[in-house]
Amino acid sequence: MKYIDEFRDKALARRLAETIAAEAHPGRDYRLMEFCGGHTHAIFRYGVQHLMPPNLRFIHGPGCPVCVLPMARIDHAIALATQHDVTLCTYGDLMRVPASERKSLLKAKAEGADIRMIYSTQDVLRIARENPDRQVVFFAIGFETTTPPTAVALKSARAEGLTNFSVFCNHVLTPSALQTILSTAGPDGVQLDGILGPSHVSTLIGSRPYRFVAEQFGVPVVIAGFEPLDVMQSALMLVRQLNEGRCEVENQYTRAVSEEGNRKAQALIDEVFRIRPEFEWRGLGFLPNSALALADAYADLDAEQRFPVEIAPAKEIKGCECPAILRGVKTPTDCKLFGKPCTPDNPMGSCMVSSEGACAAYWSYGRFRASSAQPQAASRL
Amino acid sequence: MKYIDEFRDKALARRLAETIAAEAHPGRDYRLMEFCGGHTHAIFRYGVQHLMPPNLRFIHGPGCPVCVLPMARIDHAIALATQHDVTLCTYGDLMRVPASERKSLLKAKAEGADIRMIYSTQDVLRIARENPDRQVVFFAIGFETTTPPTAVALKSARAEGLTNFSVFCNHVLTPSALQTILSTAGPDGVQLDGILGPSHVSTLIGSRPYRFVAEQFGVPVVIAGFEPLDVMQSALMLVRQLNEGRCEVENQYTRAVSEEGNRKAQALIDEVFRIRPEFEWRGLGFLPNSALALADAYADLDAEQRFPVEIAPAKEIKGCECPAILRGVKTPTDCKLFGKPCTPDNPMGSCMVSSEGACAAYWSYGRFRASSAQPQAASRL
Amino acid sequence: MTSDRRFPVRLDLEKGAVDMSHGSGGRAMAQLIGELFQRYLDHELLILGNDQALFTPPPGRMVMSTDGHVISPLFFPGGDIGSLAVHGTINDVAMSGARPLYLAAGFILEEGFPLGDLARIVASMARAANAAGVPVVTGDTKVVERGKGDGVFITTTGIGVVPEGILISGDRAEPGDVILVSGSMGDHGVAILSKRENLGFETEIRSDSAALHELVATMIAAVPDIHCLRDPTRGGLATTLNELAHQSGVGMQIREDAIPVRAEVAAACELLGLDPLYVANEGKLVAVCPRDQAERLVETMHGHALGAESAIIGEVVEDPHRFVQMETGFGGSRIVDWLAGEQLPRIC
Amino acid sequence: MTSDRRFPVRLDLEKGAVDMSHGSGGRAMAQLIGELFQRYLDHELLILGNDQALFTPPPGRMVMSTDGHVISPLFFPGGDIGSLAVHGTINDVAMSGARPLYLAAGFILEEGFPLGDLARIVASMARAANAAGVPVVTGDTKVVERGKGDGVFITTTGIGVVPEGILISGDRAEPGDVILVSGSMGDHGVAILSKRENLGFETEIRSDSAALHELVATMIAAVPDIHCLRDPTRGGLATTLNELAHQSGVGMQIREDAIPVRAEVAAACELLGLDPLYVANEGKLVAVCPRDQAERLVETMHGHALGAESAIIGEVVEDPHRFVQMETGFGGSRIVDWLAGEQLPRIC
Amino acid sequence: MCLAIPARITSIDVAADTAKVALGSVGKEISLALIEDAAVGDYVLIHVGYALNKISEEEAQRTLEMIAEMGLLEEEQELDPEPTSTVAGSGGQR
Amino acid sequence: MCLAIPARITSIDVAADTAKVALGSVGKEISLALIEDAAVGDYVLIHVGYALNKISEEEAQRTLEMIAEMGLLEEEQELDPEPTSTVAGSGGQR
Ligand code: SF4
Ligand code: SF4
Ligand SMILES: [Mg+2]
Ligand SMILES: [Mg+2]
Ligand SMILES: [Mg+2]
Ligand SMILES: [Mg+2]
Ligand SMILES: [Mg+2]
Ligand SMILES: [Mg+2]
Ligand SMILES: [Mg+2]
Ligand SMILES: [Mg+2]
Ligand SMILES: [Mg+2]
Ligand SMILES: [Mg+2]
Repeated sequence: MKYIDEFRDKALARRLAETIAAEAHPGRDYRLMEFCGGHTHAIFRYGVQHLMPPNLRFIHGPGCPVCVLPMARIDHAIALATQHDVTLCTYGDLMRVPASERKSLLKAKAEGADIRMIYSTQDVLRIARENPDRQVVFFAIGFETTTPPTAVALKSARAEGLTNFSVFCNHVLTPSALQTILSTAGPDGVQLDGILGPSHVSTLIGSRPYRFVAEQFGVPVVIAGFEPLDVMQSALMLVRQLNEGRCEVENQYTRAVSEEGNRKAQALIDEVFRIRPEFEWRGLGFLPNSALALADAYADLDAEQRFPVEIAPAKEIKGCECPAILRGVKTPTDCKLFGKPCTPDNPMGSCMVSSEGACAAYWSYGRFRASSAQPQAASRL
Repeated sequence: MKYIDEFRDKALARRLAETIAAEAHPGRDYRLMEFCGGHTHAIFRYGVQHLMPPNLRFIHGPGCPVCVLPMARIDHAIALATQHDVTLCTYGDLMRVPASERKSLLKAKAEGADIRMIYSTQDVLRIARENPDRQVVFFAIGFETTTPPTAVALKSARAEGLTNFSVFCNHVLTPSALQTILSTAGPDGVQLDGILGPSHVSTLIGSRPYRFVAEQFGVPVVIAGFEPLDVMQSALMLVRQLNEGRCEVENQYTRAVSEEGNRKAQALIDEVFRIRPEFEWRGLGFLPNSALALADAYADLDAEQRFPVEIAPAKEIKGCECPAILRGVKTPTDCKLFGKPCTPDNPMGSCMVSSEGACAAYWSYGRFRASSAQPQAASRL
Repeated sequence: MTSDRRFPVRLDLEKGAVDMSHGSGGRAMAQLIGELFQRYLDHELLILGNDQALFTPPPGRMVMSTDGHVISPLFFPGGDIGSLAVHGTINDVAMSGARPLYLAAGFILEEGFPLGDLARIVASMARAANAAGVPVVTGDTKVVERGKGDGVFITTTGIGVVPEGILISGDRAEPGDVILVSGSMGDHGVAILSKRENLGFETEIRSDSAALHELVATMIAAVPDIHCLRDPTRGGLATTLNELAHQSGVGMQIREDAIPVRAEVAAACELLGLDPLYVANEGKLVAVCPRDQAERLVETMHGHALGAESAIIGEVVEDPHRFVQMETGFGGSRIVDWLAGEQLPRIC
Repeated sequence: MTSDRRFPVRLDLEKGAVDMSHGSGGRAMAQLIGELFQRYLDHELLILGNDQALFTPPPGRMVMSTDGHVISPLFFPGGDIGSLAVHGTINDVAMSGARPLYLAAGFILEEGFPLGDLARIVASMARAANAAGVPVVTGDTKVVERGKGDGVFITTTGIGVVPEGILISGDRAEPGDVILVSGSMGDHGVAILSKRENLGFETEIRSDSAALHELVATMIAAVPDIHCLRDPTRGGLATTLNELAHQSGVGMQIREDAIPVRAEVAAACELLGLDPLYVANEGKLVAVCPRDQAERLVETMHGHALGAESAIIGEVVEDPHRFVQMETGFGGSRIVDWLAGEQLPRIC
Repeated sequence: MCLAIPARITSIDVAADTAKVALGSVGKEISLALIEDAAVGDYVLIHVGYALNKISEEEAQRTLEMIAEMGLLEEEQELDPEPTSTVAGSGGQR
Repeated sequence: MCLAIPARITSIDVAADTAKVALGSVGKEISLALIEDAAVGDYVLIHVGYALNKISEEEAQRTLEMIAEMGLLEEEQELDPEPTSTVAGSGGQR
């Protein structure tokens, strides 16, 4: 697969690893936060961390839209499906995210709610067209990457005059989260030396919005692709910035990210959405200007307005450290629930659900490192 | 079971049979029409015919509400269920009655129509209450016996303000059918010497309405219960009337039938229904004043008005002799389709469906008499 | 069941429900098998966790039989789908004269089905299998989306060994043979109907669901030359007799008076317009044997709890039409045909 | 099939549909069996019409296995539910090293299902069974109301005989043993996903559905001391390896580079965010054998059409955690865990 | 037509206008909306879940006696056969 | 976050604003509503059924070369390492 296989080359990886090991100064730490869950996933799936020298550590950031969705929003979605008997459509990623009372969309579906997994907003429109006597609600989540497809669906629904389609909007904005992370960094917050910047978010918003990171907070940024060689090259670029005392926004992912991003998609977002004054992020709290709601011209397609629900305050799981993990100040093994009872089969927090969640990645791919008995190597094969 | 077992006594039957054989004059025919399918069923199920002398023959009448329902009404009911996506409720007896194009309610259900078998009109009300967002239509059939329960349901629905309940009314009136049979009797129609009058219909309407049969047409009537001894006793009563030259309306079924019938139920029918100017009966054609529709005060609960349908003219099966059988002028074995291809598993006409239908009764219980090879008797046991 | 480190949180048998992950093949399914199925069905072959069971049967002829169980309601007076799935297949195996050895069980679960109900069903299955001495040694679990199943379907398959010298088959009925039933007809079907919401009648009748293999073993010990055995399940006695008549190319002549039917069953059938001869049984058998063995056979059957009400109900006759005919209790005579369509309650 | 006087009107295989009467036990069911099932599944034991099949197996150890098949769509590139139901159970029998002898088939049909589609499925089943030389000798048919099933479910049960000296079981993997697969991973699951309406991608990939018993026979002839065999179906290779590791109390170490995965499968998985190691196979097996037999085994497998792409993918190691670990193609190392939840397409 | 079965009223719910009836040992709840003056112990004809009518014990007895008499061949008979009622006669109940 | 895959456009339906793309031999229909000037042969990033962006062949090549260079340990290197682009620089496309 072009643009994929080349960036997973084992020989290049080994050599990049050697360079990084050679260039990283043994006397200092390189604490690099990968903002995106996509990077987290790549780091674990390909075993990137253990190709790094011990003083270069990846810190997992809040860039997984599933992980940062607060429990109250899942509760809200379940209430939509059960209190209004709508057809609730959502991406597969959300099905197992824990809601209050050990509920989830999967369990609500098992109990009879009409919840459908879709792959594209086009599917939601199709379902709405095929079921004119049912109200179809799209449970929209995602960062800037996933927002434009929702905008397209809203515009199509308006153009077609679909009266049974609406959107429960949970789109969030990357820069706001970055801002929060950085403004709480320091002795009491996360300690970081550099940031791997978002990959596909940046294809949409471009590289420019990250300037404040370098300029305001003095933290170097490298916008990094999601393939493992992209991650390694970006890490090396950060090592070099740090070694050289530079603090810039560099773009490793030039094959897809430009300075200005995708203007057409940006215009679409501006047309269909408005910025919410504030929105809750799991772990980060209520952040100002950090999420989108439907623009006034589309307010009639807003499921939150069309279907008022009654929900009790969300009941967070006691002991779940997702908030601290999402801020980068704790790691999954700091959580007493990790592995017992919290596992991907019985997730207690959102970080254990998404394959981009730090806890899930840690459990599925990295758990053996935490186990005392390291099995013998497979070198004989 | 009290009032049942006593009337199925084998010893009494044998002695009654001997009396009938003794009293029936060998020189003449006793052609007795049992109006009701209930009698037909009893005659076949208990083997009454072969306890009779050869010159006493039962002629099966049109008194099976399933059998006389014209195909167009089944087509109409299927159209209600498929063109308006209503929940159509009906008694189990109707499920397999052939409609046009080899359809039936059972097949329409298999193809996805929401058709439910109910046991009582109370079930229909319950379904309507439990499914407020679905329109629930009761496909009502039956003679005077089955009509009052429909009336009760209509009154309850009105009192409760159930807006999703309506009735597709097919209730028919016994005297009208009797009138038609008798007015076409004679050389070109059915030849009959006496009539076994309806059993449970008469519990409702009483014995009085049959006077015209004796007075106008000179045919003796005995209102007869449905147990086999009832049938035999009534046959003997008719033999005696005929032998004595009497022509009266006698009541054998005095334990349940009075002269005036059930006045409360009659009043209910008067309140809720009106007489249709004419209605089609399978085999008998369009008969004036022969059926009921909803009274004007209940017109809003009339499914025929609430859900207009488009249906093609009914396509009767070529060769099916149900019409002639229902008029009493042919017997099932006169039909070329009997047994091949028409069987209870693949009924071509309504008389092959209901266990009260002459063809079904003949097939299920009497077929072996038509077969050449009579198996040896079981007397050795 | 010891605590398994793979499953840090136990299945919630009180409030939990089946979801799609229980059929995924992954850890959730392994947990369902470990904490629910194997908890009750604890035969070592099943616990071993292979996809098949290995055993050494006695040498000789074997039989295999399979039956899907799709009953509604799942719990009924006298049993549930679990015990029924055990009895139903043991009986089909036993109707060849075989001694049943092992059962396989395939579950198809509907998303949302309560785990507690599933546990009750599997526990009942285990009790029935233990009581019969025929263990469930291998199984399978699938989960279908809500609206694509009906709670639980259980397909069981049984194997058994036929004693030497026994040859029982539906095609062996001969004119002159005698027809017996092992007890009253229609109990199971009426018990089920009594629990259908809209029929809602009350009766003491319980399903006769029972494993008949021990009765059969007693019968063939006494009368090795039994010609046919069959359990009159769906379609009832009438349909089973027609099947045998068809297979053997013979007619049958039975007497209504001789057929045991409980008063409650007769009453319920009157109420619903059903004929008890067409109502299902799950713990009864029909036997056909040579005339000169019939008395001995019925006496043997009377000696067994499950055959205490056994009766001779008729005989096999020659008939090219293969009709089953009956002398009615009223003294008339009629055909007892195959069940046509479904046996539905009727109003006329 | 000769014309049967019981059924004056033939089943309409063009326009007809299953209705409730086809499951009644009565004449309509007898007709469905006679004119559809027995038309294709024409083994004498099935045609005989008993509720069980009678046969004389060779003496020795036997295995029994059962599997419910609930696939959607029913027809897919490379097979259908009918052929799958034959292959799936033959394979579970064969994974013990057994020679499969006979199959039983239990059908659960949804009211309204087209008879023509049912005939296609049964015909395909018959072809698969004939090709494999493993006949369906007994069966059962149930009909459930519309909305309580999903077209057709087929539960098949197989029995087989294990050759002397063979002992293959999931608990026999030992540290030092070598792990093999018989071909590319994920073909079946991707072929199924490609037909799901809303995923709608186009691929040439066909299900690998196939009966593996002949490959197994060849393998055990060459290497009688195979320790484990298992077909990596639901949950894929990853879950199967975890099952074996758990059963045997060992760890496993595999190499991603060594695992055969077709380019199209890899591409489809990238597109949907799936991992091919968790995607189902229906014509592949995993084998575990002693190190000194591994080369001989893989060469033998290469000589069989269904094993032409066989590969050694890793080895069994000691590990109290029973982890399956993998050296990634990128040079890193990670756990390959049990499948958690369902394998769902994802966007992130 | 019109399957209807005699059953005995075992209890009455006046408010709901329903009754429990027994047919042998089988119980069922039915509606009394179509009849009046029903009392526990009465036998009623049940049709599609409704009581249609009460059954007269005396008339049933009379009918059975009549049948028994009729079954005696003429030479055995002592009484003249007589119809159980005629429309013009005094038979019939309620 | 945001699983997105590079795929090649094999055909375009201008009226529907959709394209068929190929990822190896796997084909899929996607929406072009979010991009402009797409042409057959272009590689686009696919996310939830939409093309997000075009992929620059030259930039990809440059990145790979850079990685290869970076992988040469300092003593092997001939060129000075250089970031592939900076925001201030001339890198980036579209
Ligand atoms: S291990 Fe589970 S409970 Fe602990 S932080 Fe992670 S998701 Fe939350
Ligand atoms: S046998 Fe069939 S076709 Fe002929 S009259 Fe009777 S119902 Fe009609
Ligand atoms: Mg069976
Ligand atoms: Mg059975
Ligand atoms: Mg299985
Ligand atoms: Mg259901
Ligand atoms: Mg059986
Ligand atoms: Mg299996
Ligand atoms: Mg299998
Ligand atoms: Mg069966
Ligand atoms: Mg369905
Ligand atoms: Mg298997």
